[in-house]
Amino acid sequence: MQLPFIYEINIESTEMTLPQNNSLAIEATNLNIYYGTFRAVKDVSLKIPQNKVTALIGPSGCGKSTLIRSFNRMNELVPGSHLKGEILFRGENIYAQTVDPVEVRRKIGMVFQKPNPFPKSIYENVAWGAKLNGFKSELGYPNMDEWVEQCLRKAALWDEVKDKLDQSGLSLSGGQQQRLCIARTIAIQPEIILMDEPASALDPIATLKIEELMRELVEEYTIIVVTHNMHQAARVSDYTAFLTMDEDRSGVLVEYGQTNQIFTNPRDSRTEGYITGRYG
Amino acid sequence: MSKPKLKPLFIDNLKLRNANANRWKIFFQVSTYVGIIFLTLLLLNILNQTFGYVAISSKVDPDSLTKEGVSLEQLSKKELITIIQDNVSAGLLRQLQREMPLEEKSQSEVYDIVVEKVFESEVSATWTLADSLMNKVSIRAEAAEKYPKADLVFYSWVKPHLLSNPQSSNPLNAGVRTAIFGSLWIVLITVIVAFPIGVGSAIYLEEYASNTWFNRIIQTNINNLAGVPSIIYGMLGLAIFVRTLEPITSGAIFGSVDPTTANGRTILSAGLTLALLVLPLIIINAREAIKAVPDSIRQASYGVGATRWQTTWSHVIPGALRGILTGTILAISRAMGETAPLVVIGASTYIVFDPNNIFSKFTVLPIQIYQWTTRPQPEFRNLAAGAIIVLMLILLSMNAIAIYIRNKYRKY
Amino acid sequence: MNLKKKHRPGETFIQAFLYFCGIFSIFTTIGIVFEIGKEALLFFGSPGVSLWEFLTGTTWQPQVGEFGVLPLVTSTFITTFFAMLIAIPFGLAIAIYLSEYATIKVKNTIKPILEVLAGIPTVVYGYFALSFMTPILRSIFGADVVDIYNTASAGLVMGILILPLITSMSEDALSAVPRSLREAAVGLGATKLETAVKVVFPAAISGIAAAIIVGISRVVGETMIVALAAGAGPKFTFNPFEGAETMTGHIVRISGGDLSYDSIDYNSLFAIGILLFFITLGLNIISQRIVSRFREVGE
Amino acid sequence: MNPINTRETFDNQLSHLSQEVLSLGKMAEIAIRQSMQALQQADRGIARQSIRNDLEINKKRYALENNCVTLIATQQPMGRDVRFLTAILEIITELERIADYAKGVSKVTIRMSEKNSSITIMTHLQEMAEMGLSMLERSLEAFMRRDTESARSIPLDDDQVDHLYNQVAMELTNMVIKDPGTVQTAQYLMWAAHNLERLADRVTNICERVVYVNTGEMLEFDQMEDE
Repeated sequence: MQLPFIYEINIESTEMTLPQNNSLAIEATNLNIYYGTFRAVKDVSLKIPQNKVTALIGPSGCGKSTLIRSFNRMNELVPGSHLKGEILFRGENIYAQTVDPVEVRRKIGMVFQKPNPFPKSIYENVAWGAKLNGFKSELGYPNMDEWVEQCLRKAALWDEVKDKLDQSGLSLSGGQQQRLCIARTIAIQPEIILMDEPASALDPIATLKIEELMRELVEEYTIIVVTHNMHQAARVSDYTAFLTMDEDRSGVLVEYGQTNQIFTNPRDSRTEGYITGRYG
Repeated sequence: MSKPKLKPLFIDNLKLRNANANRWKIFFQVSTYVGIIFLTLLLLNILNQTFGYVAISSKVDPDSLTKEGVSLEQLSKKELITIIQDNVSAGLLRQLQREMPLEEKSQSEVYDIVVEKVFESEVSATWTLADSLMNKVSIRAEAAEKYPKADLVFYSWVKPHLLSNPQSSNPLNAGVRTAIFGSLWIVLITVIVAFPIGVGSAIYLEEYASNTWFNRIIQTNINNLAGVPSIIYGMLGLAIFVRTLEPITSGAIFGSVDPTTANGRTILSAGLTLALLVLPLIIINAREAIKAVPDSIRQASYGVGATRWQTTWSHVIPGALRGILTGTILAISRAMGETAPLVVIGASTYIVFDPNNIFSKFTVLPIQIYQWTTRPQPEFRNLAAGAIIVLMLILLSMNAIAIYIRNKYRKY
Repeated sequence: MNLKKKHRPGETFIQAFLYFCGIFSIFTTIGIVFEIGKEALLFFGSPGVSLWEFLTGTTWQPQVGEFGVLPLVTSTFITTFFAMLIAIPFGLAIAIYLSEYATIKVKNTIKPILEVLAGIPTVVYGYFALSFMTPILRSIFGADVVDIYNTASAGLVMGILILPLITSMSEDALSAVPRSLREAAVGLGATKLETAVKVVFPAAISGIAAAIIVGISRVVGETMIVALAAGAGPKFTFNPFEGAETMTGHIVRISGGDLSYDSIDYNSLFAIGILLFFITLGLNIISQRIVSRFREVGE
Repeated sequence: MNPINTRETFDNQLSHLSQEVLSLGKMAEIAIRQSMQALQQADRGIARQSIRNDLEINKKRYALENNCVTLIATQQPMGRDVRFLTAILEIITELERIADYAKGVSKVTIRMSEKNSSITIMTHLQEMAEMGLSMLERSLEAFMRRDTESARSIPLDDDQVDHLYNQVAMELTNMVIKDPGTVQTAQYLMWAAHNLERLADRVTNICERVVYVNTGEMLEFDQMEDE
């Protein structure tokens, strides 16, 4: 009698593997971001893989929000901010002179810390950005109603709101509002979704719902998430980047790798200190 | 999911949208500059009217009276009096001496009498500053042709005389002294009445009043009063202070009746009317200031056993004083600029005597400006422009005081 | 230890004084309604005067007993219209520029300028209307078309007068729109214009509406500009280049002269006054309602 | 109305993990069967194969342990989930030890075949193996089904195994008394029997863990039986 090995050993390997160059969503090289004379982010180089959830974690003020906002040029809205270095998106530097920031933001969508639906109906919230960006319904393509439904379904909100699409987006609960904001973002068909602490204003259950949604969306989109809650990063992400402040309070990248490696076997003592709660 | 997933179609419309955005941005920006231009135009217009060439014709040529090239202004009082005595009729001289002996008047007053009574100088024509600067030659020609006897001088309508002289029917001599005194008297009464009541009301509403329907009505009422047109306050003042309370406001029951008037159109009426007018402003500003005092300070005070009034007096009022004073000064400058209610309660327009008590008749600076502006003679309009500059300087310095107070006092 | 209530006569006295101050403003309102209303009632009680005629008559000639308030109302309406023609587009454009486009430095320069503009007494504006705006209108449209005293000039200058008011109230409303809403729009690929006009502006619409209504109320009650520039004598006309007296202009002109009390002329002023009071009060109440509803939604 | 199971991903990871535990159990079970077959047939080839397979089992056990640690580190398991994950850490250790017993039996086969010892008494030994395997199968089933009742009842069968072990020992003693030359064979077989007896003890431990996962009770079946 031979021993039939019908059960395969398909447990993920724990070897540290960084994303390969051929499947990158965004690549930042030697990024320095300043607010006036203060350098908020210092010399960060980061390769973010496609169709994965990448989490940016670190203590408050480490520049993780600034970093994620630089990925779709939202940091430009802060007066006095400027940036050195490159951010490549599809091989093109999004900070090049010829690039239109509006177009960048359309391709790289963003979900914010506090749910911020427009004071319009649920339907309008989803349709607004799409309409703005030249959504056109033709034969073979969805019309707006279908598209709104599709986006709300993707955001796992359809069943909850399908009977009240004309009600205000503000009438929803916090967690629902945040999912509405996600639906609104995917309605403009971005390639990358940036999430800046998307669940920090939500209760634990709503938080878990958003995290679950991120796992589902990552099959179609690349997700980059900033979170001050490292447990959330651990639960939800494939890759984790840990940032901290150096002595002149600039944000620096300490360690970047697969999430399970970062959380079970960090290479850097600062990462270890942070994730075990023995920081500083 | 029942329906098949379809990918949407997006048309690239960015160029159009960006072009649109730029157009509107320019519109917004231009509008802002237009707003600033309005202000500039307003100020320039006033300056334009205040300075410029004036053709002055006199019955007696001033040059004939001056000796050895000494100009009239440089003459001593005594020499000027001699000129007057030599040149005016005996009746007029007596009249002048009756008002106040010439020797007791100041040099500039005597000078004015010389100009008015001896030369009988009159303004024949005026030109604007812009005209005077750009068309000097043609103005000279025009003046020489139309007013051959007149002197063409570059004239400033804002001059020391404007401040020191009382009202006069000759624009060259007319001044705003009585009007400024009138404004000061009235503002004094306004502050004495409105400040304690306004601050008291603010303290009541912020520190004492509970949220009952009655207190809510008081609050709504104050907000509404702040929006009532000033002319309505004038009518209220006319009906109550001038008519109903006439015995008091005319001073009749105090036996202090101004011989020139026997009605209630006095400084007291005007001051009380303006007090009602600025009361809501003082209350609203003071409430904001009191609100800004953090609650923790009140709690700390109560925590060491202070009563409500002790807390208010020792902590809340000092903390809010900055805002209260700033708000009050702004309210006063509003009162100084008000015209309509005082016209309605019947400010006298032609007064040459300074007001000397609260039962005097009065005029104020804005009314002077109003009256001069409505005169048909263009030179009075120039005079009004000069008075406007005086008024604006007073208001600006009050604002400067407000800013100084805002910066000086500590802030919570 | 004694925890019994103490008598504090000083406190009680002060409290009574503060309470008096608090209700003092009520006396003012009662005074306005009662005193002005009383005179107005005397007017309506006079022989040959009816409320209906007052509200619909097109001639105001107290000498011959014609008391139709419409000529005064229409000219008030025309001046208001011209004021809004200036104040709404420019006021809103400046407000949007300041809240959405301007850098902090520019904002800190322009706002004080607007405050200065707001602090100038209205009689100065009246002077400006008469000595600057009217000549300009006359040179544009011809001196034979535009009278020396005309409602258009007064209206346009009143527009400049309330420009700072509408701008600063609208700017407050626009600035109160949370930053997150702007970020949401920008994050969806909206241009600055689209963010400002399609997201921020609608979110602030009630505050802006309140600003406009307060502006209208201010213009309706404004006196000195119309008294100086709009002309004397009630005239039932819709031609903005003719002189016509507004409600406030009429009150200030008639009461400025020698007026004998208890005459029908005197009382008729109070009828106009009470009408003016209720119009502005109504506008103010509407604007306050809008603002308080706006606050509820905003929170 | 909950359209999203908020921890669906985690649940999937957990059920995947329990499948893997089951598969490790099957591997241990097969290892025991293989070693018994080798012993019965005195087949050194199968025995060697069985020893090599143990390496695979060890590897899988470490992979599973790593997986558990990662889930504990990244998913903040609470309540039942943390009991489940820590229990799995115990269970996979027990299963690995069970596979070690199979290795022990296989070694016996190899040693015996070197000595050319013939085997005379296999029936009770085989019965012990069957009994132990049945307990193992049922315990894994109880683990998968979260069946507390059967997890409580399975350890009772340990008595029968002990009883069979005593029987085997007696028989081997008799065998040695009859023929002192068989003493070495008896020693080997005694060793094999000991391994099979320990197997049942390990299964008992697994059942304890299953009860712990389901109820949070920590009990010691062995001691209860001893009293």
